[in-house]
Amino acid sequence: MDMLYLGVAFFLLLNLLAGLWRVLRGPSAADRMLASQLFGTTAVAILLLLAERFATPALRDVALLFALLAAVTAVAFVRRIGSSHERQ
Amino acid sequence: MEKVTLLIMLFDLLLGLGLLWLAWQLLESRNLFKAVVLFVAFGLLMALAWVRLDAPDVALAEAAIGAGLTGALLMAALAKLPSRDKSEPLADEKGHWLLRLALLLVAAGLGYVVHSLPESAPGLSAEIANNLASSGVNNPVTAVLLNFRGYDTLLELMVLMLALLGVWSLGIERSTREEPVGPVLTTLVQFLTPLLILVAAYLLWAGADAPGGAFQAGAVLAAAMVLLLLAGWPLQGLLTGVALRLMLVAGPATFVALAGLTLLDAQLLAYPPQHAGKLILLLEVAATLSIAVTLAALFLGYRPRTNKEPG
Amino acid sequence: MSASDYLSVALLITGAVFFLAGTVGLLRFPDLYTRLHALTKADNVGLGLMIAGLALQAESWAVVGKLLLIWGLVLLAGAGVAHLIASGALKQGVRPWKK
Amino acid sequence: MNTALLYSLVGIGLFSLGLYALIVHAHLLRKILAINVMGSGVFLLLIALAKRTATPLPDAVPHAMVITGIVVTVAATALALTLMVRVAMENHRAELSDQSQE
Amino acid sequence: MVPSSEIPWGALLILLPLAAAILCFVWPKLAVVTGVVTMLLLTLAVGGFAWQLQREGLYQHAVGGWETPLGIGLYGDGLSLLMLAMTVLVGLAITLYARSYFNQKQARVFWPLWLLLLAALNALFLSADIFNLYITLEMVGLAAVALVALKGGRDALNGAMRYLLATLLGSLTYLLGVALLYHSYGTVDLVLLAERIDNSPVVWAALGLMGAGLLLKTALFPLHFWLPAAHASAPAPISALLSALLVKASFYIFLRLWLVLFAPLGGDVALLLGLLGAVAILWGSWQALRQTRLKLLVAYSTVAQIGYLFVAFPLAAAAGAMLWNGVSYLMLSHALAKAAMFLAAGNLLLFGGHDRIAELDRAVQRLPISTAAFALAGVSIMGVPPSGGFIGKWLLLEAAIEQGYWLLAAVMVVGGLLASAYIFKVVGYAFTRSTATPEPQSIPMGMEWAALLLAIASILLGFTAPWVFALLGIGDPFGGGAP
Repeated sequence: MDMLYLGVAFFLLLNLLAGLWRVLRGPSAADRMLASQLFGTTAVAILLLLAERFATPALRDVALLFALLAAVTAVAFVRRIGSSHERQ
Repeated sequence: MEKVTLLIMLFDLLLGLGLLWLAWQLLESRNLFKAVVLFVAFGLLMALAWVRLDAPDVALAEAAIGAGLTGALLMAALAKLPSRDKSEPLADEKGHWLLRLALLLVAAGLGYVVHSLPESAPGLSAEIANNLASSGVNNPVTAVLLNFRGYDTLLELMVLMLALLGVWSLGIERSTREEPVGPVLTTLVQFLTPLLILVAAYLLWAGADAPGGAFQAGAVLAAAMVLLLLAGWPLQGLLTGVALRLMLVAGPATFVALAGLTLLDAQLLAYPPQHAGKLILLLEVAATLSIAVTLAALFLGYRPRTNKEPG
Repeated sequence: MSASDYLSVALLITGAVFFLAGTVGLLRFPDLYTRLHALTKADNVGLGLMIAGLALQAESWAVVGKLLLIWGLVLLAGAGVAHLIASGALKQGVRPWKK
Repeated sequence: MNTALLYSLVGIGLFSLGLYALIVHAHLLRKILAINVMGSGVFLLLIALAKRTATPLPDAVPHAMVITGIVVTVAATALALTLMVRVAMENHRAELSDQSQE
Repeated sequence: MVPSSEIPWGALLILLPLAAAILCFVWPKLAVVTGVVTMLLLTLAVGGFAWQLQREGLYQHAVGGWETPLGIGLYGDGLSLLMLAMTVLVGLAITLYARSYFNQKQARVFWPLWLLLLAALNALFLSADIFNLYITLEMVGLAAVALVALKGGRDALNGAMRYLLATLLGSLTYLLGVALLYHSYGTVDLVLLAERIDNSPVVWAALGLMGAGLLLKTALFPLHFWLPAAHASAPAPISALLSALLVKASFYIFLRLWLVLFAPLGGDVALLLGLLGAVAILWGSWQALRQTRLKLLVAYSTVAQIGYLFVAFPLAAAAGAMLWNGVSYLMLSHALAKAAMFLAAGNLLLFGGHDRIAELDRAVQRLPISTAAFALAGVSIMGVPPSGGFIGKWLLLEAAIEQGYWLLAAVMVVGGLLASAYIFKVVGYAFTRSTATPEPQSIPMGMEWAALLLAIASILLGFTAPWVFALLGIGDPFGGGAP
């Protein structure tokens, strides 16, 4: 099981870094924001896997915070920036 | 067993390289909004790094501040910049090879220094373990923050207050035209806010024995307030004048009062061991409140007017 | 390994595949709205499967509860945020993709 | 290569990258981000080297220092961002201006 | 009644302004009263602290009852006392000045900031913990930034932003050095570090990083780029405290670290610092002479005077404690004189509505007290006897000549001549009638006397040297052993 937790966590990290391409590429601000939401979910999954593998329950609290707070940045984006300034 | 070690190492390597690459991309990106989004992602990876380094307390702080507040702060600031500023060419970098070389040498030198450190060093872990029992809490990080090095924390709360005073000294209230709040946002906020408050309380309470504590709780609570402000709740109208200022100073004032009281016993910030646990809890509750309100007020970016002041 | 272990393995791996699908969708789909669709589906289901797999291994019901809470949060916050981003983008004039 | 060394090298890398960007770029938001990246580098070094204890539990003192540092950094960042917005309003761009205007 | 020898003056020096800052933050109406009363109490506390030091020697206090390395140690000796006294003297004048200077709206931000800054400075001068020093540095830096920006205006905002970036960069670089030292010696306490330190690459790296960070904050040439804009664009009392106190705070930490940790390994580094100091003297003085605006002239003069402090480093190995006495004296007299100059310049600026040197227009008749303050302070800056500046510079010059550092000696002499030139330039214009005669503003008496009293104090320092040197010796800060 150890191997599996780590393997899946590693795979998810790769996944996350690949998703960065969308942030770099855009084209719209909404696209970038959306991609960063995916990172949040992926990070939650990685944290939960590591919590199980290293028997560190505190990591579930970190995951909980990510799940709760990802919305704050997104709401700040929607309310303050929108996607107006870089339509292509 | 071998394979597991290898996999962990690969994970660390990927995370480390990812951090460096992300830092480079965010610092060198033409588009400032992109830079901000990448910075939020950078904070996420930093939290994973703290986890890998067995620093769950730091990971919680990074998650609370990095994922919630910093992103919101940066976006709000970006929105206030003149529009032609948001995407513009980078500086001409042809002449910087000398600087690059110099920094490369500095980095290499520092790398060599770190490499030369002994592989194993206890730091102060033995001293902490020996004194943890009389500190009043079981979480060593909380013990350091609020007891062994509580004086640092006292001054650090003052740093927060200073930053807020700085913002208020600049402050002009700008009337921003905000779009009306839709039902989805209202529902989302109504759903998240009580949960955030609950989680903050949980982190505060857990901090004595497990990772968590005043900073993390304060940051989560601040995130709740920021969310409410973003959703158009007139918090800045509700909290003005003395009430607001009292909340802002609750933490520093409790700390200073406690410092004064302990000084009567001739030892600055020395808690009687039998009361240490309760005193630390008191300090943490007050500090959580102050940290939360200060961070939210920093996000607001100006001093809320009292009713008496003319517009 | 017990039967529940095998089930966990299957759930975790399937979950990972869904995450992969989400990333592929994010990178390959032609416009914001299809990407949004791919993403919300994939990461919610992917995370759900993983949480199911982890819940089977959990040492206590409290942990299961926390895991489910996290999943519920991601689902709800994710859906809300996706809606806000999409409606914001529509209002700002990001056009849906047409053939 | 062990974990502590790996992450402390990454920390040094982040510090240097941030320093480079801070010097080279004129836009204030980039400078502020650069300072934050530098800070992360310093914190990473502090925490990574705290892992070198013989026991599984790392040294908690640097952890407390970094939490303090993170709060100090977010406070300074908030102040810097507000100041940046004010400077941008005065200069009509978010860059420092050299000419003094009475 | 507690006997006064048992009153914990050291801790009070930190707690008192903190409590006062909180009080006037919550009730802005009490701000001015709180500020003035606190300043007087602080003066009393420094007196008490001096008396205590004299009776009992070294001040050491384990905060929280936790001995180092686990806890934080407060530490006070003659050098700390000198810095505290300097803060209080300049602080009194600035408090007197600020009472009339700020309007009501500015005052509600100024007083809490000022009191927090005082607390931070006192905490800094009493700390022997290099991480704790990092936090005090951040406090000092953020307070200063907020104060520079307090009055708004384009120059001030630009100056504040530049200062903020410089100060954050400086603190982070310093902190990286702290991290390296902690992880190789297992403590952040200066006394323990002094015992454990050896000649290793880590120490060199820490010297480089902490040194660079602190020198940036001290604005030693060529890291002075942020100083003139910030110091010249701030409101007058803020300019005064920036030049008088803040650059000294980071210099103080640098000096401490040097004495305790780095001096044994840094012969070449000392020479480098001396050379940078020499260039700073020439460059700063020359720039000051070229300025057409009074406050910029004074700011560049600070760049030059900082140079003198660093010229001492290569001389110290052979000259010993007496030379450091001279440097400390120079710090003190520069603090008083420069604060007086900035306050006087602020008065002239307020009076005429501008600070163009060529249009000072008979200031000597129309604003005699402030002009006299400027000229008297100038005497100390030039280093002419019997001023305080003379004592410090004479000790330096003597050491340079004795040890055959002719170049440094020559630079100091030239620096003195250039200083005379830029001071006389200002005084000369103050006697001249110029064409533009704007409607003068009246200057409150408190603001004029604040400047003059400081200037007189900087002259009187010329007569108190033996007494001050005796106090400085408490705890043997320059002995070369433990701090």
